[in-house]
Amino acid sequence: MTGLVVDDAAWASAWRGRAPGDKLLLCAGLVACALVLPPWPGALLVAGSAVALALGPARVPAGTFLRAIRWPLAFIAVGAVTAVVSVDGGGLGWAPDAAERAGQLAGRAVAGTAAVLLLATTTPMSDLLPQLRRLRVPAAVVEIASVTYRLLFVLLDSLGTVREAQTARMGWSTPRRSYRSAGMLAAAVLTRSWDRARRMQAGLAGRGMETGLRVLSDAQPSSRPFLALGLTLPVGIAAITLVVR
Amino acid sequence: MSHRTLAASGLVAGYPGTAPVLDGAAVRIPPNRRLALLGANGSGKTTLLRCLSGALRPVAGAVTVDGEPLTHTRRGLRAHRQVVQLVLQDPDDQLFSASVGQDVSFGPLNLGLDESAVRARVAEALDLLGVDHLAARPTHQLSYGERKRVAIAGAVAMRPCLLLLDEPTAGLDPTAVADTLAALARLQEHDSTVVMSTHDVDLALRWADEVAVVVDRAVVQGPPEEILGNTRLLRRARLDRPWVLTVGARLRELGLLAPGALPRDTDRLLAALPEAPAVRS
Amino acid sequence: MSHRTLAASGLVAGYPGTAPVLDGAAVRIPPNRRLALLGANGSGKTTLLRCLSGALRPVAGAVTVDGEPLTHTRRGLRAHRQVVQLVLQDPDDQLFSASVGQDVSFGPLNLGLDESAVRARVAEALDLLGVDHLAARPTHQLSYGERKRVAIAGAVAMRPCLLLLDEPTAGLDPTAVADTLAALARLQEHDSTVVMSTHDVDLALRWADEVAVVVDRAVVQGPPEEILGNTRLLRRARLDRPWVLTVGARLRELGLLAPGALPRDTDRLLAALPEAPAVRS
Amino acid sequence: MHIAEGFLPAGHAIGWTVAAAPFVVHGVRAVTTEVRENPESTLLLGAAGAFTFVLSAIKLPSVTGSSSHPTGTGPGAILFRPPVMALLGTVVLLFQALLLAHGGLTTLGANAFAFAVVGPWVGYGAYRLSRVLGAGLLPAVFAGVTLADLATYVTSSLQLALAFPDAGSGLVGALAKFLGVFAVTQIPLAIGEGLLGVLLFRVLTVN
Repeated sequence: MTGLVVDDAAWASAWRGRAPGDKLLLCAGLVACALVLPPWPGALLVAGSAVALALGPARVPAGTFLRAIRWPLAFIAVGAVTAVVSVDGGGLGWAPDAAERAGQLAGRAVAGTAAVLLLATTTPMSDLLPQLRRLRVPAAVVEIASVTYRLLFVLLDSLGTVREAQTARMGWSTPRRSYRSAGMLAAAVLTRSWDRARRMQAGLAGRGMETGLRVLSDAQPSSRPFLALGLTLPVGIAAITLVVR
Repeated sequence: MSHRTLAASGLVAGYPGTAPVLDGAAVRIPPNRRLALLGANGSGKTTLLRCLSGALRPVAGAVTVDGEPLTHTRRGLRAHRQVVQLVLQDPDDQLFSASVGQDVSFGPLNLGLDESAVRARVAEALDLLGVDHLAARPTHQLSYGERKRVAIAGAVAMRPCLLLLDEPTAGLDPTAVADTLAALARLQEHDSTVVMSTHDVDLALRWADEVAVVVDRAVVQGPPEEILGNTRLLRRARLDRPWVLTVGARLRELGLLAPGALPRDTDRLLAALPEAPAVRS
Repeated sequence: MSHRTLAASGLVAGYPGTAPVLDGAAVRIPPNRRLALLGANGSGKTTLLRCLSGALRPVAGAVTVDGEPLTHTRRGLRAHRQVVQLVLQDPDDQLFSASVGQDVSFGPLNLGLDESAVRARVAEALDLLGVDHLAARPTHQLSYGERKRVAIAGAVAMRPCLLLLDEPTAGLDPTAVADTLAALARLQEHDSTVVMSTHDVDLALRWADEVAVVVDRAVVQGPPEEILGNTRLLRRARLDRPWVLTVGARLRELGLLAPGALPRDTDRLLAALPEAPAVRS
Repeated sequence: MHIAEGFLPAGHAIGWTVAAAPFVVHGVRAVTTEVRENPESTLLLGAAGAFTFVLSAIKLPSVTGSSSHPTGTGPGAILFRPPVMALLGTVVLLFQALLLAHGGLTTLGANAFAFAVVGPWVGYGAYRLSRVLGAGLLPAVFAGVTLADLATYVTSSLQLALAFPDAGSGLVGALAKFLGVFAVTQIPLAIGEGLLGVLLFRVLTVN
C-alpha cells in the first residue's frame, strides 16, 4: 500500500460512500463540542463517540486509529505538562491546580484529535477537497491541492526508492554521509516533481486542458438519517454535559 | 462515430537543438484497421504519435484527417482531439487525479458535456477497458497495469475515432497483456481504429492488420507478413524477426507447412502442422 | 571475490495493513549460477529480492549467506551490502547524481576508498556494463536502456559477490536486451553471481541455469526445462509456457527432434531440425 | 511540531486564523492570477506543494542521535517566494492534519501562521538580506533555511505561551518554558535543515 495508513483507511472505510458533507457536519459538531464544552464529561463523550463510530460502523481498523493518534498524543502530553509546570523565581514547580488543568487540556485535545481522525479515516482527500468549493475557496486552489494530493504519492514512492538505493550503496552509514545523501535525495525529488509536472502538462493537453482541471466529484448522495445523527449527536453531547455539570 | 482516415506525409519533426527525429515520414491509417507501429527505443515512434495527435507541431509536412490538414490553432486542435486521442506510455503522465472516476471525467467535461452524459461516458469507458471495478479505488493504490488501463479509459471517454497507444503492453506480464488486447478488441467492435506502438515483433505479427516500421527517420508501411519477414529492414530498424516466421519458413522448407502465408502465432503454427509423424527416410 | 551461497527459508514478508506477499518462501542461489526469478507482476518477485538484499526485513524466516543468517543490525546490514547488491526496476529512482561518473562513484566513496581506487572501480564498472563512453554525460540525457545499465554499474562498483536485478530487460528493445545480456555475461566472467527477475519466460529459458517461480506466495525452484515445461505450475503463476518448448514438444512428436532435452531458443531449435525435407507418406 | 487539534482555546484558534488569513488570501490571489494567465501552472504549483510535503518526510539524523523531520518551508520560500508558500504551506498543513494527524483543523490557522507565514517570510528575508550584504548563494540559503525553521518554532512557542500563561511568572515565564521545550531543542535540527538546504541548492546549481 502507500504507507499513509490514514489514507488507506479512508479509501477502505465502510463510510467511504457517505456524502462528504454529511461526515464533515458530524465531525465539525464533535470538534466544536470538544472545544467549547466543559471537558468533564464533554471531552470524554466526544472522544468516546468518535472512537466508537470509527471502529464500529465506519469499520476503521483499531490498529490504524491507534497508530495515527500516537504522534498527537505525544505532543499533547508534552504540551500539557509544559503548560502546567510553573516557573517562579527561577525554580520549577507545579502550578496550584496542575493536575486538573492538565487533565482538562489533554481531554479537550484528545477529544478534538479523535473527532478529526474520524473524518480523516473515513473520507479521502479527493472527496473532501471538492467540499472546499462550498466554502468559496477558488477552483484554482482546489485544483492545485488535488494535484498535490495525487503527486505526493508519486513523489513519496520516488523518495522511498531513492533512499533505498542510497542505503544499499552505504549512503546512510554515517551522519556525514547521511546529510550528503539527504541533500541529493531532496534535490532528486525536486527535479522529479518538476519533471512530473512538465510531463503531466503534455499528457493533459491532449485531453483538452485549456482552463483548468475540472472533474466530476464521485457521486455520494446525502443521507437523512446520517444528517440527523450529525445534528443530534453533538447536541445530545452538549445537553448531557450541561445537565451533568 | 463515423470512421476517418488519419494520415501524415513529409513529416519533419524533432526537438529544439537536436537533429530531426523524423525526416520525411509518411503513414496512412485507414479506418477500422489495427496498425502496429514498430521501432527500437529512440527511433521516433513516440514523436510520430505525438505529431499525429497534434501534441507536437512538425517542422514540415502535414497531418490530415480524411485529407483535411490539421491546423495548429486552438480551434483546429480542439476538433482534432475529438477525432484522435493519444495515450502516453507512462500512465502517471496522464493520471492527475487520485480518484479513478474523477480522472476519467476530465476529458468529457472539457468537451462541454453535461453531468449525466459525462457519468455515462465514464461508466462506458471503464467498462470497455474492464476496469469498472476500480472506479472507487484511488489511483495511487493501483498496479502499473491497472493504471495503464485507466489512462486508456481517460482517452476512450472522449470517444475518439482513432486511438493512438504508445507502448500499451510494455512492462506488463502475459495476463495483463491479454487483458489489454481483449480491451482493445472491444474498442474496435465499438468502432474505434486502434494504433499501437511496440517493439515486440511477435505481438505485432499476432495482433496487427498492418504494420509500420520507423526506420532511419522515415516510415515503411505494409502487411505484417511482408514487413516482418523482411530481415534486412528489421535489422536496419534494430528489431528481431518474429520467431514464428523464422521457424515457420524452415518448417515449410522441410515440407511440414503448406505453401502460402506462414502462421502468425504458436496456436496457428501448431494447428498448421500435420497430425501424424512423417515417415522419415 | 570469493563466492557465496545466498539463501532464504520460511520467508514471510509484506507491507503493513495487508496480507503477506510471501508466506513460507524459500530459495537457494548457489555461487556462479544464473538464476532467473519468474513471476507475474505483483506476485512478490520484488518483495523477495528486497528481502534477499536486506532492504526489507521479513516478518519471519531467515536470509543466509553461506549458512550465516543476516541480522538486521547496522553492522549486519553493512556486511550484507558488500556481498549482495540489488538494482531495482526503475532506473530513474536510482540515479540521483548529476553525471554518470558521479553517480557510479557514490557507492565506492561511501566504502571509504581513496580517490584513485574509486576512479578505478568506476571505470571498471562502466566498462563491464559497456557504458564507459557515457561517463561524462548528465544522467537525464541518457536513453532508458542506458540509464538502466548505468544503474547496474552503480551497484557493480560496490563489487558484490551477488547481483540481484529486478526486471533488467523490461521495456528494452531487442538490441538493448542483447547489450544487457552481454554485460551480464561479462559480470559472470568477473565472478559475480547474477539473479534476474523477469516475466519473460522465453528469455528465462534462453538465459538461466536455474529458474525460481514465485507462485501462491511461495517459490518453486528447479532446472529451466523442468519448471518452464510445467504447464500447470505456470498457469498457477499466471505465466505462459515458452513457445520453444510447446513447438519443440510437437516437433518431437512428429519425429523431427531427437528425444532428450528440448532446444531452448530459436537458434538451437533450427540447428536441431533435420537438414533435408522428410519424405512424407 | 504542529499544535494538535483542540489544544488551543477557541478564542486563540479563531484569533490566529484571522491573523494568518490576510497572508493566505494574498497567496490565493497571487496564485489564481498566475493560473488564470497560465493554466499549466496548476500542475507546477501542485508539484511544488507535493515537494514541500515530501521534503518534510525526509528523516534527518540529528547530532543527538535521534532523527527529525525538516519543516520544508525554508527551501520552498526561497524557491517559490513567501506569498506562494503561504498558500502551499497551508495546503500542506491541511494534508498533514488529515493524512498524518499532525496538527488539526481548528489549529490550522495557528499552525499556518507559524509554518506558512512567519517561517517563510523570516527565511526569505534572511536570505535576501544575506545576499544584499554580499553573502554567497549557499551561505544565504543556510541563513534563510535555518532561520525559517527556528522562527517557526519560536512562533509556535509564543502561540502556546499566549494561550497558557504561567501561573506564577505569566507570559514571560510561559514563553521561556515553551521555548525551552519546543525551540531550544530545535536549534540543532534547524542547523540540520539549513545544511540540507545548502546541499539541496548545491546539487541544483551544479545541474
